Amino acid sequence: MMTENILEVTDLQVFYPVSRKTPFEKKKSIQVLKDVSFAMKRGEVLGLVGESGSGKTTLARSILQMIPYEGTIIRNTEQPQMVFQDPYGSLNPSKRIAWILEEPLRLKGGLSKEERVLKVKTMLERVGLEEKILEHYPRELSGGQRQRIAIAAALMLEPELLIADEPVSALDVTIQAQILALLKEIQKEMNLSILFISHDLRVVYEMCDHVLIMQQGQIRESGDVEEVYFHHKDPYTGRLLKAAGILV
Amino acid sequence: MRYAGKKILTMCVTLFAVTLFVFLAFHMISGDPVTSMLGTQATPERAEALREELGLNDPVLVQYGRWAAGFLKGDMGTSYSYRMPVSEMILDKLPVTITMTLMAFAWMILISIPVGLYAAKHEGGMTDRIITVVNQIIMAVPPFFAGILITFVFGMIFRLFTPGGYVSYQINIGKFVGYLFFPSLAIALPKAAMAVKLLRSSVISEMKLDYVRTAYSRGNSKRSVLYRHVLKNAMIPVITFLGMALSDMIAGSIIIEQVFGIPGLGRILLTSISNRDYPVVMAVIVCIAALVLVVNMVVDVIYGLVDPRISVE
Amino acid sequence: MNWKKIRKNKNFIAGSILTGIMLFMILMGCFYTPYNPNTMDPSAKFAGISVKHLMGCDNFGRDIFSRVLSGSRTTLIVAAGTVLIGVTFGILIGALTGYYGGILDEVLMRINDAVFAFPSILLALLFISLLGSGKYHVIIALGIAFVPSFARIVRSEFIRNKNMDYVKSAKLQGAGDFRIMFVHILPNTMTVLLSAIMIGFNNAVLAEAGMSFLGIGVQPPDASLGRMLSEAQSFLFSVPMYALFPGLTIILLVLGFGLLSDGLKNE
Amino acid sequence: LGGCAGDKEGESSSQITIGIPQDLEDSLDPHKAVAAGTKEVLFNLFEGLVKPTSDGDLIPAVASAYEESEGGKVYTFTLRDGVKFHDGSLVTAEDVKFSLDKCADTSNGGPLVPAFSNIESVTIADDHTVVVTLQEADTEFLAYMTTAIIPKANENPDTNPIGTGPYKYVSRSPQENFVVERFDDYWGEKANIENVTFKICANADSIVMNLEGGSIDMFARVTATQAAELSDKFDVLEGTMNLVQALYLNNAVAPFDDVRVRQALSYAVNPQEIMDIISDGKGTELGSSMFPAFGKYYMEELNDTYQQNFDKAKELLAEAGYPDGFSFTITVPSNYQPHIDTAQVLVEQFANIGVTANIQLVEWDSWLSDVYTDRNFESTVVGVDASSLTGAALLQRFTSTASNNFINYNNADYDTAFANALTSTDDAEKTKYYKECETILATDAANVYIQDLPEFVALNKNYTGYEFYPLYVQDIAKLKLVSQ
Amino acid sequence: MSKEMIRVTDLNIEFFDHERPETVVYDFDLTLHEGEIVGLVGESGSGKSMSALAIAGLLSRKDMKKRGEILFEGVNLLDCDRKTLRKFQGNEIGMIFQEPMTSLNPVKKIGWQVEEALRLHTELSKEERKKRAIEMLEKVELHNPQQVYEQYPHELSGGMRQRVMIAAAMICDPKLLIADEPTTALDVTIQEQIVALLKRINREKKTAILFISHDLSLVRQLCERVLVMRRGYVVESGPVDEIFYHPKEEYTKKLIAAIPRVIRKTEKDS
Ligand SMILES: Nc1ncnc2c1ncn2[C@@H]1O[C@H](COP(=O)(O)OP(=O)(O)OP(=O)(O)O)[C@@H](O)[C@H]1O
Ligand SMILES: Nc1ncnc2c1ncn2[C@@H]1O[C@H](COP(=O)(O)OP(=O)(O)OP(=O)(O)O)[C@@H](O)[C@H]1O
Ligand SMILES: [Mg+2]
Ligand SMILES: [Mg+2]
Repeated sequence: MMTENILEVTDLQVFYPVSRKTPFEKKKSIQVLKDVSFAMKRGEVLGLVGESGSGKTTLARSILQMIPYEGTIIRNTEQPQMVFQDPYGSLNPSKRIAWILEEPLRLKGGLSKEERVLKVKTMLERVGLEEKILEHYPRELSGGQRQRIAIAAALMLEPELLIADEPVSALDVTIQAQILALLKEIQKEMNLSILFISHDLRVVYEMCDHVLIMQQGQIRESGDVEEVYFHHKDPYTGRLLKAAGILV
Repeated sequence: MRYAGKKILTMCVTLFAVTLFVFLAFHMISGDPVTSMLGTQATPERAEALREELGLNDPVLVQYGRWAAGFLKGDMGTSYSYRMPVSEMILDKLPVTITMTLMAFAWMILISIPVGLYAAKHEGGMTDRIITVVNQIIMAVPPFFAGILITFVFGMIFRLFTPGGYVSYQINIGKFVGYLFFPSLAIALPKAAMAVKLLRSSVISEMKLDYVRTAYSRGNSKRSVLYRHVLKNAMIPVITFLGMALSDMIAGSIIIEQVFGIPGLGRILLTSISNRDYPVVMAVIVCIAALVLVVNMVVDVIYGLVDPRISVE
Repeated sequence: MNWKKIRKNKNFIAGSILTGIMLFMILMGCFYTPYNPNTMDPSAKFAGISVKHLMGCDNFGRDIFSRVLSGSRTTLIVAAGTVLIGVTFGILIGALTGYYGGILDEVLMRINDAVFAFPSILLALLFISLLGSGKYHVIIALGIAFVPSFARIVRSEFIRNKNMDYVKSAKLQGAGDFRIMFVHILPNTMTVLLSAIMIGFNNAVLAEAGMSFLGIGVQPPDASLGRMLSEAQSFLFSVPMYALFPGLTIILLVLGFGLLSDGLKNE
Repeated sequence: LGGCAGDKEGESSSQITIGIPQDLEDSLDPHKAVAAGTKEVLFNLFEGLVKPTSDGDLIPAVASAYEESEGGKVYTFTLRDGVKFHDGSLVTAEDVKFSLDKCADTSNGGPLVPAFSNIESVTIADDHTVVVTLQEADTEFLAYMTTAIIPKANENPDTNPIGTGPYKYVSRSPQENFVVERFDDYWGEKANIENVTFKICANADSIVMNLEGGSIDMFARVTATQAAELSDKFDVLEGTMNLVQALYLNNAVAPFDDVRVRQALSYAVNPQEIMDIISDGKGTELGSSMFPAFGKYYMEELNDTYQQNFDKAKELLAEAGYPDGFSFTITVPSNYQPHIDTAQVLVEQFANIGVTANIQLVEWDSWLSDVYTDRNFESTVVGVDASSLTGAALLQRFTSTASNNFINYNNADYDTAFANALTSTDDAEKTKYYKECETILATDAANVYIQDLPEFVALNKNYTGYEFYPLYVQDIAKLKLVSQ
Repeated sequence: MSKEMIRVTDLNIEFFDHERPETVVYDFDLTLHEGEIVGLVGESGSGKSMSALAIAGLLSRKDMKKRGEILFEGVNLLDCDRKTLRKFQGNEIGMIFQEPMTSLNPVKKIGWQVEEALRLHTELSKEERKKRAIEMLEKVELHNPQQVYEQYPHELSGGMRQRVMIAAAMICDPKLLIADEPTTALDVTIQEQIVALLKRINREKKTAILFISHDLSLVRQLCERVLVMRRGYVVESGPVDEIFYHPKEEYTKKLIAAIPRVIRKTEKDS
């Protein structure tokens, strides 16, 4: 049971419409993902690395059924969560942080107000934020603070599958380390599966068991982190590793 | 093109539905055309004869079919009460309503955009506070009370126009437009006030967004940030309102027509409803509905053009 | 909210004071008016402002102050009822169509357009013919006529918001469509909606007055502010006060609500 | 900005703008037009063989002379020479016969003029003589010969009115205006003012503004309050409306089928107080279905039949089985403020005897169909006018079989008296019978009679020459500029 | 040493929009010379962005208070008139923002936004501007600049938007470039190229750069000096190598220690 695949993606294709000048023009579209297939085991941390614009976010969004796609995606879990690349946009501008963090618990139900507040405070502490932030609106936070709120909100529900789109990019290294540790801890604790999108190869190495290397909407290479990092087959992977100073 | 075709088709379907509803409504409300045509002189025999002559004894749907068939052939029928071709009446009044609406719309734009932007630009300042308070009050003034006040102040005290001195556009276009100056203002004022409020708050909330900071960082003046960056974004929620206000003015100018004694479509509609003169009512409603639908369609298109994130479908 | 903040919120304070006064007057009007609002006193015809008649008397010698008190109540009920119906269904339709889009949107919006083009007077007449006359039927008829404008506003705001990431994240957290619509998105449309409600309230007051010339709505001798206002038009020259007081009352009523809602909005 | 009143003075031709409260939403065919508002305007365009004067007499018009014979059974009319229609053609005997026949035609369910059902034949004796023969003698029949003479050749009488009156039709624009100009080939004394525009002032509340602002020069039927508001730029002429305003009771429904209840209501009402409140005491109190313009039939003494007396009223109510009063509905057409105002005062007065009246406003059209046609009502406040200068015009409707007896009045004595009046050829006898009818209506309290409403005509001081008629008409031809 | 370009003394930033006023930056001091690259690192929420915004003259909200002095070429940006400030902004001072997602105007085309500074500060013709803009987009490694020029922000990925921001900030060759976490959203290869680009313009145009980042290794690659911020205070500053090898503050030490390194797990284990 434990090794069952939590996610299976086969032959995924995604197209985006191209904007038109007038409503009377013909529709056009461009293909962003081409024949993407992979599987993810329960409890694994899968890294997704790739150049900017290669379609990582698009892949994440199609897994969560937010955009139309072709191909099959099988999700063996109830409620996957996502940390959005743009944390600001994913926080409701008219609500205070306290409300935003409590919302998932309210939705799940079964907890009293006090229990919820307690949980929120605990989580806030775990992501290294002070309590006074609860009273703020999202626009009053720094980039890193927003990102941590987004992570906290996603973890609030103790999901089985977490898709994290650049979750630590805006964090300074100490907090980054703290958050990564938190993710690891929770991952272990709850056998959480994480699709970890990042461009930071070192962070991916720290975090992930397996890794997918993406370029221009296609998966160039995949496999065990060790394997890919030190015995890569694709030249693109090589370039990435070199740039990151991992390979000399 | 297919998009436009589809829109027009749905528009026609809507129009069809509206006319059918109106037709049915007429058969449910008390009083029939014959009553008002014969007045107190009606005897049951004469009423019956007239009913037969007008075809009012046929089933409702047959009557509707007859009306619709005629309409499609371009024949709007003859007014029961005026005994004149409906098309003539409509053509006579349509320009009045359209001119007045367009003038009111122009007023609304001319007042609301500069004032709204000004208030937003000077948010919290003395002028802004004055504008906001005045605006709140104007919004609270019922349009028809505004009409009375305008008549009283500009018509009776300052003698800037003659109340009731409406001149038909067929006689003198200049005077016609001149007369509509104040009525259109009366229609526009409360709506303009609301547009100011909307625009102001929309601009203010946009001004807090990050892209505004970016615009400043490039050396834009507050003015150019407002006009070149924020305005378009801030207009998005306002556009819907403006479109609606326009439709509202077309459909709802009756009260102001009444106060200022302007013979427009609204008045024709009102009396025709009272007279159960449904060839006229149907025609006016088709006109108003068509105008409203066109406005809605234009708003949708503009909306899509202004906000690239929304695809037009 | 705490006291310190409320004290700084001028809109809220002014709004609540104004609304409070108006509501108190209306409430008082239910139990006590200086005169019976319908009793005529030929000797007091067009009486001016005095200690006996705070706002003077009308053409029947009825005390205007008493009539304003009882008329405000009627007006408040009609206007509030109308706006309530309009807003409730407007939000419902606007939210559904804006959020789901597609065929539902197409159909509901077309119905919406149709209702909009349908003259509200005819609608009211229809209701009166079907249900019989009375204030409550007018509320229903006007309310329905008010739905489209609210629906349009809400719809466009929903379209704007529904593609934002915060909505998607709420969806992931398991919020149902209705919760997303009404708890997550709706507050973000409040700015626009509140202004519309205010104008709607005003229009409702007027529409009720407008209905009176067809003889539906409030029946004389009962008073309503809109009706008093339109009657007063004939006496604008000799007794401008007669138009002024109901007009002023409408303005203060609407202004109070407007300020209050503004105050609530930015807490 | 907007058109100024001053602009008109530059023009050489004389002109006047007259405000009218409602549009001519009607056929312009004088025979088919039904609305009083249409008829009063068309009065200036059309004439019959005879026409009424402001004194209530009939004088020859299209006919130059007439002769009544066989006790009112045969009427012979000699046509006037050289009377022209507005289109320039001469009036022929053919046209006269056509006009009369058209009104007597029953093929469309009843004649256009109900009294014409009495006509046996209309014959052309020669080019200048038309003979009308009746089935039964009617000495009042001449009054119906005011029926307009129209040209046979006109194909669109509904929209293109052609008559022989002092003014001819120019144009109309719905809800805007109705324009006529002087007919220069008029046979009689020509009108003074060349161009006349009837302007529709649908908003009764802005009439004072329109007058003061100069957009209209005259408005007939301003209210007392409006009259009081006018500046001294205007003359306010006072007359009466020539109608019977009453609380009309449906005599067929309970409790109004009980004469004591009707009388009780009459005792509760004080017409003078109503007039004081709604029109500063102006107006003429009425006690029955007859107004003073009918000099010889009018009975002022009937006004005193019921002096306001609440005790008596309560007593009567108790006798009728309503010691605690009852409640009923007054249906009032919403388009005429004086009736609404009257109803409001009535409500207050009835409250004194423990009767609760509720006002229910209805549209004119609903009133016509529900109250007038279907007789589905309890009571209503309206004014009933006379379509011609005959006693029958007011009294016939209360005969039990009359089709327009909307109050369902049913009294055998009344029917007899009325029949006698109709057939009597002697004027004195006729008057006696009509008075008997009036008295029956009053003592029977068929309706709660109130008043003949005052009529105030506001006329700019630049004009003069306005005359009141005992009928519901506006005679524009007599108006003239003061400078003329 | 070369000419002094900007001097910030005793900058304090305080917010008033909550119950208690919050000071988010205390006594910030910074001097930047022509052609110098200075790094600003620190904890998230420590006030880096706020200081940067203040330096770029972009903090003007009424509910906040600023004290101190920011001298740019002899002009105090904190109290000079707006017109002078505007002349600098976009032209002499360029700014790259941290949040590429929201920092672009959603309803304007990329091209329009990139060339805006040119429109405001130069007399270039439309065609020339477009040429420059496309050149710039190319320089920041966008593959299809012609197409991107015509697109709207929501059609780009996060990284692409970030590069658009960079292109827009550098289009006028500013003398001072403030880069608030310019490479966070970029993958390493692009990151490398951007860093190279920054280095090149610094070399060629003598552009001074204030480089805000939390990536200490990047800072080390690029900067000569570095400031470390924590909770609104500059806790440490000095030449990069010194800070890197001889950190004095506990926090700095932690920062350095936390840099993720790829130490093969096999090695780790051993
Ligand atoms: N409007 C505001 N009201 C109150 N506090 C605010 C407001 N805006 C920002 N802050 C606070 O100012 C502090 C500094 O924010 P700043 O954006 O400068 O951080 P930063 O160093 O850039 O962090 P990051 O690396 O996460 O972007 C934060 O603690 C933030 O909560
Ligand atoms: N709404 C859209 N319309 C059109 N094109 C789009 C849209 N969204 C994304 N794209 C395009 O799809 C491609 C992939 O975008 P995506 O956001 O998935 O990239 P990414 O891998 O997440 O990049 P990054 O690391 O920079 O965030 C890009 O070329 C982008 O321009
Ligand atoms: Mg991405
Ligand atoms: Mg920051």
